[in-house]
Amino acid sequence: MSILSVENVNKRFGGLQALNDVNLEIEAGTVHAIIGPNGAGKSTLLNCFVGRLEPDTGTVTFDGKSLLGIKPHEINQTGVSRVFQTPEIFGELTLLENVMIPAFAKRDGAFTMNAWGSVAGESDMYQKAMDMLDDVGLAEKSNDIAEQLSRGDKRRLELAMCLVQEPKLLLLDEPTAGMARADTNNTIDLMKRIAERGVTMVVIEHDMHVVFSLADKISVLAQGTVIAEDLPENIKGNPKVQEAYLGGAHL
Amino acid sequence: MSKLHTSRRGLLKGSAAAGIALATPTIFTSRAWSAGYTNEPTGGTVTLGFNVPQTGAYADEGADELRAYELAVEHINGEGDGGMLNTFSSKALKGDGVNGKKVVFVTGDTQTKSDAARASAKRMIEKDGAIMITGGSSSGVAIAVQGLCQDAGVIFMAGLTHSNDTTGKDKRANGFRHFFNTEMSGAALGPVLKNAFGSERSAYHLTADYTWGWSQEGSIKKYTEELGWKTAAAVRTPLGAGDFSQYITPVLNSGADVLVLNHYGRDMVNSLTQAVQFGLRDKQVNGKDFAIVVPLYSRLMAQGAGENVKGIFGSTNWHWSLQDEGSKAFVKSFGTKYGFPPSQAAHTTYCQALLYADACQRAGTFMPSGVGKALEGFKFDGLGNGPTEYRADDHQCFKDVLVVKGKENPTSKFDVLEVVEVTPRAQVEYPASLLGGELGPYNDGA
Amino acid sequence: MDAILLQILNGLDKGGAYALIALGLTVIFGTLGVVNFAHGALFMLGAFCAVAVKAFLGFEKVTLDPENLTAWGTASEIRQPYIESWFGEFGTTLLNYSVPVSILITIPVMLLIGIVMERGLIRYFYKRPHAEQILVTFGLAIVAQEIVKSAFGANPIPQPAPDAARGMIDFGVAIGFEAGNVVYPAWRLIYFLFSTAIIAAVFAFLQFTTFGMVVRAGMVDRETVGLLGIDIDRRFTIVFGMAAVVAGLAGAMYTPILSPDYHMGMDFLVLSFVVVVVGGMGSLGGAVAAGFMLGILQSFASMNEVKNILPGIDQIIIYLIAVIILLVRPRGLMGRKGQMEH
Amino acid sequence: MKIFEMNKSDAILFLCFSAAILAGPILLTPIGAGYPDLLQKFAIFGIFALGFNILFGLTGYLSFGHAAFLGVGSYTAVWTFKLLSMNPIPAIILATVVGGLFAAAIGFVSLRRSGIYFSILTLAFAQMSYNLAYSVLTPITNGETGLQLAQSDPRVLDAAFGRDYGAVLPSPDFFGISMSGYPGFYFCAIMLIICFFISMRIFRSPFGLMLRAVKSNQNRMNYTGLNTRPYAQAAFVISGMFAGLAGGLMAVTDPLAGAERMQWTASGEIVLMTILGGSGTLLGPVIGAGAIKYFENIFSAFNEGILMNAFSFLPESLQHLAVGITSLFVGEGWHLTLGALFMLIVIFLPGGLMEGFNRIRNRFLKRSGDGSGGTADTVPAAAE
Repeated sequence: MSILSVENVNKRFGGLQALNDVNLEIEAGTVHAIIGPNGAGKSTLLNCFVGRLEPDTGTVTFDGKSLLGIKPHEINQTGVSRVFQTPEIFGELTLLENVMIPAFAKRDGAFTMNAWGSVAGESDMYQKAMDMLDDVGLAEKSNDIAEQLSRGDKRRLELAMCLVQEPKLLLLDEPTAGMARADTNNTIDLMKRIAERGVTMVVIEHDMHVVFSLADKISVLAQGTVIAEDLPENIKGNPKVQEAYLGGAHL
Repeated sequence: MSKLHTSRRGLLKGSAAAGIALATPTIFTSRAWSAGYTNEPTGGTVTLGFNVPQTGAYADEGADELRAYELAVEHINGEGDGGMLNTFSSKALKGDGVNGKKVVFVTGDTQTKSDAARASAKRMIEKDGAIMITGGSSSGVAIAVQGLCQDAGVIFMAGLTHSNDTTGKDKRANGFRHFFNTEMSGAALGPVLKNAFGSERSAYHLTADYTWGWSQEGSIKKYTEELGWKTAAAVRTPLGAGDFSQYITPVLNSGADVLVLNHYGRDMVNSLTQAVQFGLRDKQVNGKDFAIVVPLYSRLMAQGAGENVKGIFGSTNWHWSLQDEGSKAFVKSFGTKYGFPPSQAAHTTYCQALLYADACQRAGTFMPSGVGKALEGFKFDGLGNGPTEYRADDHQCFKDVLVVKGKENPTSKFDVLEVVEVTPRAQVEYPASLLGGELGPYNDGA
Repeated sequence: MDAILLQILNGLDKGGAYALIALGLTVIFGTLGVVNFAHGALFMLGAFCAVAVKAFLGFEKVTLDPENLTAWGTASEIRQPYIESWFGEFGTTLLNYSVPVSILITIPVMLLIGIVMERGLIRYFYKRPHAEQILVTFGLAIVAQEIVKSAFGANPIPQPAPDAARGMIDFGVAIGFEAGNVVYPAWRLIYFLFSTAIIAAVFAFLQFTTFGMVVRAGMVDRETVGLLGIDIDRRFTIVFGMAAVVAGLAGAMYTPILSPDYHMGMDFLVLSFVVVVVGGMGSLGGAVAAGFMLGILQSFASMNEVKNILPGIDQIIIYLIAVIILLVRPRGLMGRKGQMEH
Repeated sequence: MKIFEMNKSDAILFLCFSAAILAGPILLTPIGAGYPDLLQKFAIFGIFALGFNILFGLTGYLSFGHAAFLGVGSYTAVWTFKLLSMNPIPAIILATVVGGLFAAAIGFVSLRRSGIYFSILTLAFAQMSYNLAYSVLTPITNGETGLQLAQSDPRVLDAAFGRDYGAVLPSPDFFGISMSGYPGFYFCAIMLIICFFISMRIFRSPFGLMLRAVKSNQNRMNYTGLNTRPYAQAAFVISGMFAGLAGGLMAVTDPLAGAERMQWTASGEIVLMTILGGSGTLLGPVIGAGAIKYFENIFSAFNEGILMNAFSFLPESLQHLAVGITSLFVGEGWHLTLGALFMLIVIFLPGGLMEGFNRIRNRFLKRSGDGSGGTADTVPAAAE
């Protein structure tokens, strides 16, 4: 069953056709990778899923509901979480607070005037956040200020912030970019564990090692068009894909 | 430099008690709870509160007021040359303080804001034990502080405040004003304007858009229209507009031949400067010379407008070039101490301090109701304005009003105005009921 | 029609002052990312440069005349400016032209003030939160104000235009009006021309010089320009100095229109911020356009015909326009996305 | 975990705060501030600053128009006295409500923009309010003179309960206790303590956490399923209510409401108070408010006479020198001190006075701990 379906999506920026009639079906419970050369339109596509951009034409349907014309926070509340290319975290707050905020958002909705309660008194939220931090290996830093983390740790924190919401669909924009190899492997392990819980994931990634260790299915985007969509083992041999990359990638 | 050129020795003596008061736990000294009235002086001194603008647009005027107060305190305490005490018709004060107590003072900054002025006055009353508050350079502040003094049960001797409301709509029993008001300005200016410009005139008013401006505009309109003038237009301008060109250009082709600037302070300096810049002083309309009138003049502000005041008519409470004995004595003693002549603000505040001290002495008490009774209907002379009366009905002084004109050939930078006419008191008097308001009873406080 | 034309002239005049102050303010925003609450004070300091020049030129030789006594009994003083006794006629002329002459002094003095301010204080605040920039520059503005007050007093100081520029120019005749209908003070026309000349000079400088090019690039992306190995900091110091000069010149030349006092900077501060924001943060063209637009609208709103319909409109017009523009155009007339939004 | 310990330390903080406020008249007397009016101002501006801090300190939205809400609160309170009753309770309730409503309207429009654009919008609204209150709205505000009580006011509720004030001008009283002087201070002090408690609860609540998230990263908030606008709007309204209450209390202790209370300089003052004390900290804004009011009222009152007295221990020539220098900074020069103070604080203590206290405390704790401390970073935090 497909959980996210993208039909005939077009997006132009002035003279540039960023997305050209894109069609995509993401099956529930799978890891779907989107690859393609720089400027292929991968991030633009992702932005269309979360309300950051509105396609010119076409539909994006998640779990039977259209994602178009509604605000980013409403999209998130339907169960879509996103990890950004450069981590978007609450820099001035502690790690624990960073993870508790999405936990509250999941429980209390987009706006709740809970001005009289006490964060400290929310022991189940606290437990949930701590468990999540433990999951990503940041538990002992829970009282540190997020800004002071290394780039890799920030990424893990952002992942924890998304996962604590138990999303139905997790969008990841180059989750291992700029990471050391060991870190990358840790992240792959983590994502595998997430996948085992049945979370659907869409991953944009340049690192083919990551792609092939994780993806159940791969779509290749070039110049705004899906040029191939197949199982990982078949993608490598696809001549269109090879042409698109022109040997530029480590296939 | 606009700094106080005070003899520090004298000041040291003058406010020694205030210094001590600052260090004493005020919870024990701020109010004499057992006393019959607020801040009844119990020791050898009596504290007066001088509340003047020290920051903001009127800071120079405030500084001049403070100089006058210091001079008055010296004279009351028997130091210096005695100034107008020598010419004052009442001889109750002997130069040994008031009621046997030496006068000391505290100072504060009104910032020309009602809230700040009240806070400052409250400090003087609650903390420093001031028995009387005096000073100020605008009507809003005067009315605000007057209301406060009424509530607290101390006497308020208004400083420079020209609005009718101070002793009209908003008058209070505990408040007294020596300065004149817009009604008197209008009554005094009317005949002079008629003599100078004839009765076939059309006036265009630019009016500062707040209570004093409206009050001024109303009075001038009333008295000029009685003389046959027409009012072409009356335009309200925002306080502190800075550039008034957008209000002045419509005057050019309006057909009016008189421009009345109901502005004070910086507004007056700017609007007058700019009106002259637009050629209004030299203009001819309907075959007549265009005229500009500034109903309330102040020498300090006239200095700010420089050459632009030449030939411009207005009224003022007092001017240092007056040749009566009182004025001469005051100018001499002020000029000797500070090196330049006093402003009208300095004169009115000096008079107020003297009048208060004299009333206390005559009443034999500092109790507001007692002092007030001594001031009510009090007739005096020798303070520079000729025979004067503190009217009992509204606590307003009635005296001659000066109509002045910007001097064509000033001999010094202080010599910018010349007295055109001294309008006799009878001509500016009006019934107290005209302006409404209720004095109410005196409040002696605790 | 002539009334409207006159109001446009009034507006252009006012707008010239607004635009000159806003120009410097917006350049400082754009290049340094600093919210400079001391910019009004720079305008005021410029005005007092003119006051100081006049005071300096008019430095008087004081002789006592014991024949004539003052009212308080001391010998009266006869004052004659040294410059007149030394240079005679030329001295008188120089004194008469003190305001335009003061430009020569204002430029180096304001440049120095600007550079000292930037090197000594502002540069430590480039990356600090805007609130802290506001606090420190506001503090500086108060200090500058108080220093001026203690030197020159609180009263406005008359600062006449040269005699030659004191008259009116019959402006209307040239464009087909009857004589005497559209006359305008010469000095105000000079001020308008002066402000457009300065604006043109600033634009030309930024547009056609390498220095200007680097600064403009720095306004767009400071870090990249820094990475190119260009010493952007030194250039920004000079930019700050130039902004100070522009504000100072605006102040100095404005003194015949508005008698300067120590507090005048604060009055212009709020207004110039509104102008900058309406124009769009960091946009030079926007600041100039907004300055003239607000000046003209303010003049129109002050006309009796308008005030009769909407009483008090002239008191709020600037703010009302600011609100409307910001609601319609989120970043002002010509603002770029991301500038000063967080 | 640290986060759980806060309850206890908060309780201690709250009790200390309350005790310090209630003991204000005794504690502040040695520095010359122990008289009712200034104490009232401390409490009132403390409330104002606490409210402003909820908006600015937590969400980072810098409003330059908060004085408008203070002014509206004052006008509402005086009108309540005039029309309903001289009891302060209806006055402060209505002042709070109207302040909140006014803030809701202005916030609704202004919060459509952020950063400096938001600041200018709030400034514009406040300046419009001020200009109109000063001139055109004089029938409601009594313009420059300020709205005052009159003996002839209707006071419907008082009349209904048969209270007659006779020929004297009434003043606000709390069931017979006059609201001027020390009783007025204690009334304000209790309000301040209540507001401090509310502010503390908000700081520690999930709502407060969300507000801090608004300041930190609105983008992330949106993609986390949180709607930032209502949070900012709620903070804006709450701070407007605090401001309205403060304005109401100003009218309670001194029944006069003037337009200048709404001027941009007054809005600027509250910004300065908050930053000076330490924005985003619980206690800082109250301390900042106290510091500025202290300067305004005490430093401006020094004249040369007092200074001569203070330096009388010096030999005469030195005494004159000392007085000459000091007098530049006090009396008519008090603004200079204030300006210099702003600069010094922000240069050397970017976190405001609270940061100063914390540094002293940390240094002290370190010293007593291992004796090796004292390396606290006291140089100006250069940006590079």
